[in-house]
Amino acid sequence: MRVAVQSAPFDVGAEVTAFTSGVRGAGAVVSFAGLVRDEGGDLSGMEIEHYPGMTEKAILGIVGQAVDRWSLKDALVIHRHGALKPGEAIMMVATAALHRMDAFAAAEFLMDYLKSRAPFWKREIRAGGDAWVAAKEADEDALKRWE
Amino acid sequence: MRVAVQSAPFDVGAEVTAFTSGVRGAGAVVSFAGLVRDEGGDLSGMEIEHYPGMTEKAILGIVGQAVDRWSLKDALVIHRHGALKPGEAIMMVATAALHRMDAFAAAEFLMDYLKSRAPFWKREIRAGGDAWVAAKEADEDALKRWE
Amino acid sequence: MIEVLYFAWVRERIGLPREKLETGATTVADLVDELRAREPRYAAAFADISALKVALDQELSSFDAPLAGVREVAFFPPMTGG
Amino acid sequence: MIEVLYFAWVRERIGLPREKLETGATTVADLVDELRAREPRYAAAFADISALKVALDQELSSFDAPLAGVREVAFFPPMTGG
Repeated sequence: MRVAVQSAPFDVGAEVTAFTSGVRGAGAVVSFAGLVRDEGGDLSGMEIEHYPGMTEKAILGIVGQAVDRWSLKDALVIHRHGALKPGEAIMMVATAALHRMDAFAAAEFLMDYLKSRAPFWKREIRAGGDAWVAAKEADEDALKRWE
Repeated sequence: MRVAVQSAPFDVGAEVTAFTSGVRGAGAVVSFAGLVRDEGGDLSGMEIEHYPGMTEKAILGIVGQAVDRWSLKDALVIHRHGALKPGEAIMMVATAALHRMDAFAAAEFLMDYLKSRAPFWKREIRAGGDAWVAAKEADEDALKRWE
Repeated sequence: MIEVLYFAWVRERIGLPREKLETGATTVADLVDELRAREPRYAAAFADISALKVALDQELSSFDAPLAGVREVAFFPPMTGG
Repeated sequence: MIEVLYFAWVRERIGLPREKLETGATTVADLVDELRAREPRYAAAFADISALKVALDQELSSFDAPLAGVREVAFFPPMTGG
């Protein structure tokens, strides 16, 4: 189980390979990657602020919950902060379990949590000016399915 | 959109990297990989039979359905046949969409379909003898959520 | 003339992967009855058709489907891919 | 002595990322009232606390939580990670 909060870019596929080869006895590996969209050239980048100290601790806590709830063999979360360019990976999760349903459910749970409960704030850099991304009600609602 | 049915091993992470870098404008990429378990050394390998001719056509049909239903930017399915060793990837799917919910739903839909509707048959090679894997009722039931 | 394919344990019980047949069967079920009557290994393979699936010209179908115009029939157990 | 942190547009409105404060506030809400009274930029940042979240010693909390024993209070808008 690994959580990394970093400003450096990372390669999603290379992380999936390392994660998969490090897991023993899993039958299912799910990965999710969130990418900076370019929105037809309108979006020139993104700045992500976070709360050092709280961030990794908060994510480790939720990863631990996911590992217990779905009997995961392993789990990985990488989340960037700082300046990002269109097409770059913002973050990823990976989960490994005996069966696919558990690996999928745990990955979706981690994503729903990271969207609304991990202390990150995105700012979009646009031709028309910069703006903080507003939280979506749908993301808050998505968390309710795990209660 | 790419479907490959092959006997050659493949690297899940390398495929995720290629898939991700080939997609334009996606915000979410989900991948799933099914691996041969070793079950504590009891399982020494797997043989997968398929129906050449029908296999790729059937999978292409269902990938097309997924692309339409969830407005996917792209989708990928790779499925092996022949002899496989523990730890090797049996198959993978990858989906790319604007939003995470669509990418997750489409990947789960494709997996549910591949489990019960694509013409593959698994045979497990065990110390105690070989045996065809029996279809699971849970896999048939899983398909119903997409109706 | 119709081509009949067998996969997985259906293939093993019958002992061959495919064969060409002349048949007067009008439905899949009729064809299964003809095959069962041929030899015990066919009777064994088709003992319980609720445990089998059938594809006509590489599309999943059903045992009551007509065979008119069909060139390729495949019998196999439920799929276990993924 | 308590350390107060601000993130995202809360930080921008107040104009600084963190500060140390002496406070007699017993709850988060009391602390917000004290801050609002200091200067218009604080009043602007805390105009609508339903648009804000608070963490006490790096754990998400609520505006009616007591401050006794707390060393670090952070105010920020709803998170938008992932």
